[in-house]
Amino acid sequence: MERNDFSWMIGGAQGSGVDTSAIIFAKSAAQGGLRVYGNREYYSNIKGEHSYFRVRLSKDQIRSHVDTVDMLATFDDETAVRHAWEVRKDGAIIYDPSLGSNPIENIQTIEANVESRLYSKLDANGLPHTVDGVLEIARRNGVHIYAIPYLELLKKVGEQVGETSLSALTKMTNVMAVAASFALLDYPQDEVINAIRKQFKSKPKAAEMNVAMIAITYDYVREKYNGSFGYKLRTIPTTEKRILLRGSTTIGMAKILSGCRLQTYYPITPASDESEYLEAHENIDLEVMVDNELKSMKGAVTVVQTEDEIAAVTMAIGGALAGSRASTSTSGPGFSLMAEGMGWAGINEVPLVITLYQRGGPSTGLPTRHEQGDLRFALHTGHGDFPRIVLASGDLEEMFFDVTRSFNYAEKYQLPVVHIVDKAMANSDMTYKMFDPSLAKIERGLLIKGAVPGHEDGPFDRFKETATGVSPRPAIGTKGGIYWNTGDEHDEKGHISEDPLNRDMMMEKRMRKLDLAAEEIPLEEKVHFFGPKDAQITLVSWGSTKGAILDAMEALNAEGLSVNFLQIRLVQPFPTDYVKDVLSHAKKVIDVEMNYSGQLGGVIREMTCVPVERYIVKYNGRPMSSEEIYDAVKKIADGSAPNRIVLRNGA
Amino acid sequence: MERNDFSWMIGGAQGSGVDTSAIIFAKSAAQGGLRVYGNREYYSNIKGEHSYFRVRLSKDQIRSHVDTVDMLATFDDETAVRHAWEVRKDGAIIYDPSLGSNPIENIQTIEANVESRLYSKLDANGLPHTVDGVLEIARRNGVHIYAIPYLELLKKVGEQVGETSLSALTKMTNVMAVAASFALLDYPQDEVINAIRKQFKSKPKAAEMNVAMIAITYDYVREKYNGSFGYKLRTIPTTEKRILLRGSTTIGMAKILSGCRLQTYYPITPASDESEYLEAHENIDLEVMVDNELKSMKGAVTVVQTEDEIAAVTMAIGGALAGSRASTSTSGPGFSLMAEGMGWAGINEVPLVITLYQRGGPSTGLPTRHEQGDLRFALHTGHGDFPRIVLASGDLEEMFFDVTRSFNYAEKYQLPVVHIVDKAMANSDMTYKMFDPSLAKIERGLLIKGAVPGHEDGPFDRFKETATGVSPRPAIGTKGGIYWNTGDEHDEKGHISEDPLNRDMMMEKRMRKLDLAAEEIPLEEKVHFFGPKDAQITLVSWGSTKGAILDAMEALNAEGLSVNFLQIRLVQPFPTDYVKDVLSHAKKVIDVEMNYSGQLGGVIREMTCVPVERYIVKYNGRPMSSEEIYDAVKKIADGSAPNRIVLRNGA
Amino acid sequence: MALKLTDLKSDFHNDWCPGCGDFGILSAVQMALAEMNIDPSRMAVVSGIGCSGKTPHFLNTYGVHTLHGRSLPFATGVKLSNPNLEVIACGGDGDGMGIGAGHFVNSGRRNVDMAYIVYDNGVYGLTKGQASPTLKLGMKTKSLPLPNINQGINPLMLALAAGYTFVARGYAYDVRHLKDLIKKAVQHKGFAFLDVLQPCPTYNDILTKEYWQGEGLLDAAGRPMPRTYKLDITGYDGVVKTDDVGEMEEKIKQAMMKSFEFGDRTPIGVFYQNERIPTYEERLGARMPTYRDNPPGEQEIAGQDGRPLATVQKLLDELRVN
Amino acid sequence: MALKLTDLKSDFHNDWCPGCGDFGILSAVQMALAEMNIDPSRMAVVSGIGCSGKTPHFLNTYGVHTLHGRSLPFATGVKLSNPNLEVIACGGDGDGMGIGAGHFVNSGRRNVDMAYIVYDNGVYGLTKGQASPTLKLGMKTKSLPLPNINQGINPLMLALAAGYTFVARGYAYDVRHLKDLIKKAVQHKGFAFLDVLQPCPTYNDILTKEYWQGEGLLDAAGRPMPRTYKLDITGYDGVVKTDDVGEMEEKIKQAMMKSFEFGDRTPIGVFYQNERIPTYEERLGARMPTYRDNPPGEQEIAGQDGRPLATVQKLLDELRVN
Ligand SMILES: Cc1ncc(C[n+]2csc(CCOP(=O)(O)OP(=O)(O)O)c2C)c(N)n1
Ligand SMILES: Cc1ncc(C[n+]2csc(CCOP(=O)(O)OP(=O)(O)O)c2C)c(N)n1
Ligand code: SF4
Ligand code: SF4
Ligand SMILES: [Mg+2]
Ligand SMILES: [Mg+2]
Repeated sequence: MERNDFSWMIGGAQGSGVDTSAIIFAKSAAQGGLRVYGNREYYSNIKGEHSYFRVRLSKDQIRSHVDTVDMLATFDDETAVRHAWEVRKDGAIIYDPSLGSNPIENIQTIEANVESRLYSKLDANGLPHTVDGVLEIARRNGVHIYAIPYLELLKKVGEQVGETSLSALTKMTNVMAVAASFALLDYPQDEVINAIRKQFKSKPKAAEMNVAMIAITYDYVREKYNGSFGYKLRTIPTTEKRILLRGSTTIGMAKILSGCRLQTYYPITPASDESEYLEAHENIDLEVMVDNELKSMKGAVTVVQTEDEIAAVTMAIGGALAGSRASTSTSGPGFSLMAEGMGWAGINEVPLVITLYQRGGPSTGLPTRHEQGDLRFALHTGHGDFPRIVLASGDLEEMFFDVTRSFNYAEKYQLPVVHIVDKAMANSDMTYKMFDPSLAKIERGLLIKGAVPGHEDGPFDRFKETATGVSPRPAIGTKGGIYWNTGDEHDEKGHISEDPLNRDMMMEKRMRKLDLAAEEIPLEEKVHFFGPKDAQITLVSWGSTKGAILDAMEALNAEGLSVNFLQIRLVQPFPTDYVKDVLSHAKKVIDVEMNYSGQLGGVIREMTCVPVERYIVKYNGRPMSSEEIYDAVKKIADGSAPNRIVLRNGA
Repeated sequence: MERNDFSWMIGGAQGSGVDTSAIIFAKSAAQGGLRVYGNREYYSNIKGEHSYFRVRLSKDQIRSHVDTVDMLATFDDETAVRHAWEVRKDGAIIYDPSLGSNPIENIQTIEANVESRLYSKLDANGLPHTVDGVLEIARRNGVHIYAIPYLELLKKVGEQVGETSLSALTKMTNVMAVAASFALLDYPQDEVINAIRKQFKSKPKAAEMNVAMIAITYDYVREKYNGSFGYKLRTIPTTEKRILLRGSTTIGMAKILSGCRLQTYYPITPASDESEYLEAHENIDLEVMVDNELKSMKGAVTVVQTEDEIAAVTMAIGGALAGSRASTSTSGPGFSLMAEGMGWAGINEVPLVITLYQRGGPSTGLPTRHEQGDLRFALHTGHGDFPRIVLASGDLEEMFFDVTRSFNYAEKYQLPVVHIVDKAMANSDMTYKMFDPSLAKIERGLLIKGAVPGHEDGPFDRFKETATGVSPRPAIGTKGGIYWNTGDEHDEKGHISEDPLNRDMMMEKRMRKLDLAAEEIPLEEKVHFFGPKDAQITLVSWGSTKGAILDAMEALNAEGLSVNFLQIRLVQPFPTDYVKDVLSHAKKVIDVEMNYSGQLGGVIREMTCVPVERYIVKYNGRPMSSEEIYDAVKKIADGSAPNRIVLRNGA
Repeated sequence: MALKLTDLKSDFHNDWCPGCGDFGILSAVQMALAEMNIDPSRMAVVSGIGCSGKTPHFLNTYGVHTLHGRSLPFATGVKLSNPNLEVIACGGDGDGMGIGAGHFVNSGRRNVDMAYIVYDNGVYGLTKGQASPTLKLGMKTKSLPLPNINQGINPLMLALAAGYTFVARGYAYDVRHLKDLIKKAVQHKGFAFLDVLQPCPTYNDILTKEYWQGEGLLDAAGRPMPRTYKLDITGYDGVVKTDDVGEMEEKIKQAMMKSFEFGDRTPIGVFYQNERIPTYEERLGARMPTYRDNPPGEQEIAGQDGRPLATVQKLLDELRVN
Repeated sequence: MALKLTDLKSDFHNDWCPGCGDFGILSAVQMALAEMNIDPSRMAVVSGIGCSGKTPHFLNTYGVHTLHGRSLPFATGVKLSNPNLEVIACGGDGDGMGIGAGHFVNSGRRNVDMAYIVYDNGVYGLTKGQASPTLKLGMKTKSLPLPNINQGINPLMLALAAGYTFVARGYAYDVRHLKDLIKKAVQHKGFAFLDVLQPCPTYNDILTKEYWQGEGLLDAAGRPMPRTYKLDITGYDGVVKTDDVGEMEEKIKQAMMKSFEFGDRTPIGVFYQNERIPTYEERLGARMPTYRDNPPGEQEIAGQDGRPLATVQKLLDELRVN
């Protein structure tokens, strides 16, 4: 696969600043007008285990990572031995020469099976079980190896700025790896300095030390490796205002915008970042029209850390009953605990938004790794039949605007909405054109607050049968709106009823709302279709595979293998007619999913009876790269592969 | 629909002995060689709300109730006004004449909407809003109305046996309704007396009083209504040993037989009856071969009432790890709370049996009513992909023998098994030929107890990759078997591992076991096929609809409309090839289900892509009658009905 | 306009067993609410599942009959969404201290300004009489095939350990006294826990009305001596009056010791009360100045045509890279 | 053959943060188990989820790393299935008293013969330092953006209220003392609860090792005075010695009062112990004579060819109608 872009990786022990340095790298590039896509991999651990961050840059739109690394920046031994294999011919590895002779067996955090795989490769090449041994293989594969004597250079910085504390100096090691990378790429030093200054806005001393460090690193690299690395990185002037958005920030911000005023949560990776963002931004800015004038005011989002996810979901429901837009965010194990609460929201027609951050399952699974394995569960959470909406976002922009949609659906159709996102999106960063928040429109449906117009005292028919199934809904506290909620089947006032006729009426009323939703929700919110109408291959998928698929699709189409892509966003109510139409006319359908069983494929078969027979799946916890998809599609297209391809890339 | 059998109903306030009297009725008939099918309907209430019991009798095999009542035995006003409408022309109503003038509005337990429906019928007939008014309509419809002056007769009994306490006497009212019924049917008085004596084995005084009551009732009826009721009930001599089995007893007994030694539960209707049965029979009889001789010994089933269903499922898992056959029984809300635990059992390959008694959902729903609405949830409980087996029984005999199968599957394939039954089965009674428990065979798979043969000290590869996916499993406490469990992805020893290659191996190992199960489980355990191979109509269904479908099918075939029936028992792994073969060759497929959305239909479409387009569904909380199915099939067959028929019978 | 008792009664049919202690509690609740004259439409009664769980249906206020064991988080959600409402949670002992024990403990930590009434009958009524967490070890009610195999919990002690700022016990058939306790619990600033001894004549034949009213416990004159006595009459004072931590600890200790008394002399009344501890709403208010006056449930979130009132432009600007 | 410390160590890589108090607890567990010389294959260590939850992987015994908050019911299942095994449950404070609080309370009622060690660090370690249920109101650890909004639970008091028959506290860095406590807990007949003060240097910068060892609390000579002191040294005796209910209540009261002490003088040691209360297994044994000798997990259930050993013919015969 040809690449017109650049892929950089940095790694190190959890807690050693990998994330910060990658963000500085990404921002420096983005500042210069490059498009950025970054994502992070880490263990379920606090300190010490290996984590790494990939940043991909391009002048064009990119939306995913690639497996091949153009430049690997390391400052510890583990990163070098783990990732050297991923660097392409003509690529580069930056490393600390003082670690070269480190024996691999001394690296505690490498699993036994990974270690033995390394040894057999080294043995096959007759090389020692050391960092140098691994780098030697890379060198033989045509990779440039750049030694950066971090400590030496840092001491120089220390001399220059008058800092003698070694620990203060070594804190800069990771950013030095960034500086060395940019220096090798001949990227304007000013952009890096700029990014550093912004990053350390509140710590001017650290900023200045880093600035000095950058200069020294650039000098060293220029002197020692002058121009030896083939790839040059140039800024690209642009007038487009851009943001570098992180997945875990996205939804929190959108919830503020969308009017979410009660968020409950129980800590869980990777969902809780969102709640913590909300907590940190609990006092919010409002622009309210007073006497025809926009006035700035303050409001607040109440965020409650609960004792468990059962409390989180039921507390959010309570909040919704009392008139708040309320939601909770969680991941697999927490979501499993919410099954009963969701059913209660279903039978009581409560607008509830659950943001589900999928991660590797089942059970605790791979808590910090990626998977899209909860679709079927989200469609069928809880016993019995009740209506729900399941919406899946495919990238950060969709995530942002889908939040408003989720709350709107929840209130218009008075039901629980599961907004599905995933670890890959939560832990990725991407440049976007500045969002226009005014595109978000709030629709609260038949909510009544304050007082029921024209209603006398006495109970209110909250669950009144209507043609659409939706009935006016007073918030608790509304004058004239007294009614009851119960998890039991109930009559129009909400009182328990076991009468069979009432039961039928209520079941039908509730389920009917899904027909309404299916009818009202515009097609653009249900599906996205990309690529040529007639194509040799039709890819169908959902969620965060979108980016990698689009990137692969572009490459395939550019090569003449015509591919299109149907992204399913609304999984319940399912856009049956449209999907059936597209897929039954498609030449070759391939379902692409980040789970073992091809869950969406099953849903499509169930809803359309189109026999989806080809699958590209992945379940090793690492997101799909566009290269993997590209390769797999090609193999299926030319018939050289079975109908089910399992992708296995990723470290 | 022609009937060659007899349908009897008794009703009364919860707590007034409806159940006991119905059982006496059923046993009296069964003793005389009649086949019996009985089922009970009741409110989610302890005392006072209306409940009723239907008993159907026949000389032939019957497996379900019919809607039409041949004889309604009442001893309160509510039963008369609620059920008089269900009695067929030429049928009978027994009532207490002293209640005839009772105004309906005085009956507190009748819901407002039921009351207004009654009024409009009475008004249309120009009748008063009283019991008499309702009975008058019945009379006009050709129903025989038999007044039984309960109190008067009871006082006579009192005089005869020397009992003056009125409350002691009125305790017999319900059984007197039974006696009156049998007297009208001219059924041998001795059979009734016999049944009474057995019922009151431990209360000889009550028995004698009841015997006296029976004689007096028989005399009164003979004198007053001599031969006026057309239907006579005769005993049918049989040499077949028969039992009258109750659903809630069935599984408990089968668990004892199947070696279940730890049962955990949290009280819930209708599941907890089973656990209470087990508790009452905790000390069990064993027959152990000692020195080639069968010796009688004692064993025990430990039953633990837990603090909630999360504890129930996780405690059962703990028990299974330590070598017990362990299970938990629950219903919808409890099952919803077990989602997380089930995933843990899945990833740790723990043999766990969950007995799921479905009831009306969603949420608390209709807690004492029937539904089969949990199929989809049982197939997808818990986040992520993990293997499970889902087995659904169709009648009490299947329930009994499926218990052993469930434990065998759980241990052979080392995974959670959801054994699905439902309220209709739990609360039904049916005569069967005496079961042969020696048909049950226990298979424990690769369980190691005591010591790992030939294994030295040191950790054991509990999750060793194997061709089948199943690995030897030491119970905790086994010498040489030390290993770890974790909900995280793990290596062969059970230690946490985030390595992608290990992950793939483990996912594939686990999921592969389903292929093995699909291969090994005989077809007879997966499906049942009834009726002619080629038929105009193929019914497909699962669970307790079986009885009503078979009864309807027999009637339809007798009339010349050829119908066959595919009962799906094993829903996961799904018998795809067989079902696809049958359904794709069927002329007209109708999916029959006790839930709103036709859940099995969806599964069939998903697995086979056969477009199941016709549905007979019901979700009003009352089980399907064979008549309803009969009628609906006929309508679909002659094209006079839409593709989806909703059944709505039942009070 | 003062509320009448009938204003608080819904016309939903009550199907508790004849003689059930729940009737006493319901009356006391109705009387208390009427006397406090709280607008029924500004009030929510939130219950769990059980016989007791049906309570909201019998009251003419917003009623939320939730899930088994979950009344507290539901109620907390309602209250935090709109702290201007009066919220009362209620439910059974199984509901509250069995399946709901986790919420019971953790709600104590929060101190949301609500009241929680537990109908303590020693059994799981609605599922036909299994032992509840308050039933003592070895007790065999008529509904149990075997004596209770678990130790019983002391709800008052548990509440004190969990941090409730009002801990009291009432008796279902002493309706007037109970009514006063309910008023105190509702008016208490903070989370108030009220355990009510509730005879279940259908399943619990040990802790019956007769038992509490002194059956078999006769004074010299042969008259039955009630087994409950009122704390305040004995001069007991459970109220914390200063911010002194020492005083608080003293009062907690005193209440704990009192809570050991059970059986022939069972205290009813307020065991402990402390309004010196800020409520959760006050703590939220300290962080979010607009919380009280413009709470989540009452905030306007959209203007004309659905335009969001919240602006996130500043937050987006923070993410700008060029 | 006596066990060596190394016999109890697994070779699974330990990834706790440098300086984590968990290391102290792990060492103490290993030392205690080695000294008690329990066959590792007749032992199970059952944990919840959290940093602490990884413990079983580091021990060479059967290890069950369960779900967040569920260690107790899992452990109970193992133990009741085979009461001849030694079962130890362990986990974090969030695990045990947050999401697991319901099991915590109800396990106290059961009194199964196990030990439960809580790693009490005031934070949710593995999810990056959110406040745990034991963190006190208003504390702001470095991991928190705002001071803790909830009151902290007193684990010892909660355990006493729940009915634990052994209640103790240890300190992670006093490994020898902790080891002795663990031995006592394991050897206790009944359910033993052991709360361990566990510094989390990564997230909790308040209750640190330095804090417990007396930082800023100097004696006259300017030496730091440790903030923990050993109960037994003071002559405190928490052991119930008779079947007298009065003695039991006295000891519970004494322990509760002791449990108020926290901060500058924090007692460690055994607060309460009562072996007079029958264990759950004893209660089961009283009902089922074969329970102990032939427990669920060890019962044979099938003979040759899978023939069930249990016979239900008598039960079926009861259902005969003709
Ligand atoms: C999750 C769940 N499990 C079990 C039940 C069944 N259930 C209904 S009421 C009840 C117990 C009621 O006991 P308690 O809370 O003491 O209330 P009471 O009936 O005594 O007032 C149970 C277990 C349920 N509704 N939901
Ligand atoms: C149901 C569920 N919710 C949330 C989580 C995420 N989670 C993992 S560890 C943890 C908290 C750990 O805190 P604690 O129990 O105190 O243990 P520590 O890490 O401090 O030892 C949480 C919330 C989970 N694994 N499962
Ligand atoms: S079962 Fe007990 S608690 Fe329930 S209504 Fe009847 S008497 Fe009351
Ligand atoms: S986060 Fe805290 S508790 Fe967890 S390993 Fe690190 S120091 Fe220990
Ligand atoms: Mg109760
Ligand atoms: Mg902790």
